[in-house]
Amino acid sequence: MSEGMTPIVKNAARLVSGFIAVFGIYIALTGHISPGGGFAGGVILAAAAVLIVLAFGRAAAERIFTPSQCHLWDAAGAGLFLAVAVIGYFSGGFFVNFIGHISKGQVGKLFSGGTILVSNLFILIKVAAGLVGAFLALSAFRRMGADAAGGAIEGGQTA
Amino acid sequence: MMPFVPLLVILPLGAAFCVVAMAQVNWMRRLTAPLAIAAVLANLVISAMLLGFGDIRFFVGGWGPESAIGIELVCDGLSKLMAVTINLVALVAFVFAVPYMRRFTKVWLFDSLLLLMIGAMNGVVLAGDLFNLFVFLEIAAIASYALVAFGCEAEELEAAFKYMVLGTVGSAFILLGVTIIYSLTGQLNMAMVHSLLGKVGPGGPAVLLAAALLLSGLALKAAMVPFHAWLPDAHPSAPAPISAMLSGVLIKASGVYVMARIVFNVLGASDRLAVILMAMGTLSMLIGVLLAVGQWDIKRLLAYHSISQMGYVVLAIGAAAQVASRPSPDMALAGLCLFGGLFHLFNHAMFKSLLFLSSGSIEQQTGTRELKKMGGLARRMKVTSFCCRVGALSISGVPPFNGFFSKLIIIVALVLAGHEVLAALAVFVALVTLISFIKVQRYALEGAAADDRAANAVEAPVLMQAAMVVLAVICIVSGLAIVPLGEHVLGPAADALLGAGRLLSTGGAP
Amino acid sequence: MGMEYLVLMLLGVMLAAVLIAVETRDLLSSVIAIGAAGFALSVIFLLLGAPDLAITQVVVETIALVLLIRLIVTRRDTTGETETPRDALRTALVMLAGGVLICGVYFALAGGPGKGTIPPFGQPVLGHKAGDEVPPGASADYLAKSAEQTGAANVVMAVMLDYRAYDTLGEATIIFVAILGTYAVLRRFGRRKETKEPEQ
Amino acid sequence: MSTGIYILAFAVLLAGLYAIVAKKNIVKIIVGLLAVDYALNLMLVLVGYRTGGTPPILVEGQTPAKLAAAAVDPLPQAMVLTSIVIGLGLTALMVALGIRLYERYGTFDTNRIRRLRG
Repeated sequence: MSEGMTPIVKNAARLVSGFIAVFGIYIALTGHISPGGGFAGGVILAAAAVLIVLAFGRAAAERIFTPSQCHLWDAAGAGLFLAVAVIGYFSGGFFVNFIGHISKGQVGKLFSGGTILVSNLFILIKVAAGLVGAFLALSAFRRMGADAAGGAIEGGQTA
Repeated sequence: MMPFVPLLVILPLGAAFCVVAMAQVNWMRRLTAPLAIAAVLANLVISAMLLGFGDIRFFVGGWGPESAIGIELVCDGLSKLMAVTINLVALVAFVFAVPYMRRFTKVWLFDSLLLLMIGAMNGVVLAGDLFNLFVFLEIAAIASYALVAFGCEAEELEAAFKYMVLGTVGSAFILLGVTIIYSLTGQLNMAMVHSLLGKVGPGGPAVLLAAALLLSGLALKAAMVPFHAWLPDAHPSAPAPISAMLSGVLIKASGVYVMARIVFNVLGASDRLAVILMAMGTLSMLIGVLLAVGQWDIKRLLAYHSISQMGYVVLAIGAAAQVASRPSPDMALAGLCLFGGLFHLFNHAMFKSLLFLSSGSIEQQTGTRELKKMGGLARRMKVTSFCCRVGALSISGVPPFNGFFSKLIIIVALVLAGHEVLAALAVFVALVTLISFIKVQRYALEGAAADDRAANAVEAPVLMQAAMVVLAVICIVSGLAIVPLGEHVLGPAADALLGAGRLLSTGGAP
Repeated sequence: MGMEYLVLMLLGVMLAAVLIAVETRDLLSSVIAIGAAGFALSVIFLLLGAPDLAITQVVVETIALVLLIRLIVTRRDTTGETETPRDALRTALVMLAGGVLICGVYFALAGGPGKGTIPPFGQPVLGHKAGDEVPPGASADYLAKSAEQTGAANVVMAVMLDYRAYDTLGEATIIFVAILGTYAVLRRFGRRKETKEPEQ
Repeated sequence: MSTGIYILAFAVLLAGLYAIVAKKNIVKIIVGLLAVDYALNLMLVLVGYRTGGTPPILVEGQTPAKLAAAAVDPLPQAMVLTSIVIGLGLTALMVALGIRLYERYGTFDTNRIRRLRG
């Protein structure tokens, strides 16, 4: 099986995935003033990466993001979010909005809501990296699981 | 002391994130297990220190206490008892796992998942908010599904799938129950919900539906008898330290503990709920032990005994609820029932973890879980056999081990509460348990070795021995130290449920 | 009022899609049908004033569909469904339990006001006055004070990441746990080779 | 009318439960769990809805007091966001288990994947 799909799909994916990724980041960063949030943004960002995995194949995609990097960013995002909670101790208690205590910003503008913006950013990193890593792991197992069926698959029927 | 309460959750979670990050760097991969053990040790120290303080309410994010708009953490007597139990067993299991898990691949995944499970269970016992409780229940549950499948063999995957399906259904029922309670009260804080439910009609159909959903969901998590199908598959399939964690603390922290909290502190003890609890407890006690007697797989046998022993605890809690909901309640008697139940809960955590760890040690050295293929291990694995015997004597309720005292208190309390038949059944179950464990001794430890593998078995590594010895010592000591233990740990725990602590039942009322 | 009928209709579509997903023999159709139900759900969220949920539901549904199609696309299940008498008994028991549940739900809904029933659709506790028996609860505070207290215009995010940020820590941990679990389950070998088959 | 909406949501829940217990195919069981998840999320949003409610987002020129009088309940929405995430995590883990089980047994049929006796 050659890696990935046809050139048309590859080109389209190359074009579209960038826009999808930017949209995901936008959704996460404006979570506190409009619908969306870090989680939805992270899933969208992961969807852009999943598109690349599907179109170019796993080996090509792993040249851009390896599973190990995904683990690292996954853990880093979660750890940073926890760090935001712990830093709150210095401002009065666990999970206190320590930025909001200094300046809340103007309601409805990007720089408002204190730690909410920061937390959304970290959740974006965490969710996107985690899902991409999980998808890479699932992709790696695809052929092997199918082989056990003993020829139950038709060649070229893979997506 | 107050700011330390959330550390019980933060430390394991933070350590779990660090473990994953460290494992991506070659030279740091070796440090994951020490980091994990250090985090759990710190947790144990903090939870032991908390025992010396009074009840604590902690408001996350500083939203409180005048209004209930934030999440509240509650650290009362029962939470402290559970936290100490969880962290103690977790520490021992982690130390045991260091040599035991060497034959598995990617142990850092195991370390991280187990840390997350421990952190989540601490979160469950500290939660003072229904939805927060649910979230932490889910973390603990998902971590345990993955850990059951950790060996990646066919049977383990299958058991994990079955466990996962039933566990998810249980969680769905719990969430639905929480939804209905929220629709009635507009609150999630347990203390507020308790006081508001009194106003909307505690006997109304909506509250009953919510109670039924919550209790059946929690019974699924605690593997009470009509809902027990997953436990005898899931618990034996996991690696031994995880079996010890699942049987030793997870079914308690996410099943029985939450059940007691919901019945006493959220819904309020009533006769109907008490009868349901007592029926479930009695059935589990009887059917669990009867199914256990016929087993020849040592871990499966232990798993069935977990169902049976948790039956004792739920029966005692149900009896306490029944006594407390009488027109003129005898609070001292209800307290005695709870005392026995909670003491048995603590003891079961100790001896069942001990038994699972020693079965894991036997399995690793002989390569089998079949009782008939063992034999004569008492001579070749002296420490393991000694620990296994201590555990067996404790679970069978032989004096002076801890299991004897807790069963005795439960039986006495049942007689005093007027349930002579149930007390007789409890005695009968204790006898059958003893018979079942005599079988284990006879086939595994005594007699001649069944095959070469058993004949050539050698003692387990030192760390595994140390872990088992610690639990064995606790089994002996806690039986003898029942008076100080009752005064400082179990008494406050029972008070927390019966409202003498007055933290969850009225403390947060508007 | 018109919107309620729209919600009812979409719910009907959702139920039909779920039933098709459950009953169809072809696994790919089943997965696509459940995807349709998920997208119908996200439209319902939008109609019920929950745009955050609508966005999240759409993107999660997409990823979940990709995962599910990954699961079935190279794996043919050539076996038909095998039914045993024990299964039929289980099915009957579930139907019975479902009937009991539906009865319970009906009584929980339709007992009339002031009888401890679930409040009717469209009249949540949030709408109560401060002096009512059950006060409006925490949500009224969130709506009135979130701009002043947290500075966020989106109250759902203010609840998620400020008032109840601890839950969100749990949520982030859940996705972390699930993904770690996926890695753990997908390891080629769980145990090392040399001790797997000892002395043989 | 209003009861009808709740009853339909419960019907979705029951259809999912039926699939979980009665169906013998791993994919069908996962589909059933997804359906249960949908029904639960929907229930939560339903109990927080008020007739004619607006999204709980402050738009320009609106005072918080006005929002408090008009918006739907934000708390169940925050809960549902968490619940959706839980659903995604469970789906990912289930798919991984399904892949491994298929690799071991070559089938999705749980009657053939039954070595253990409960």
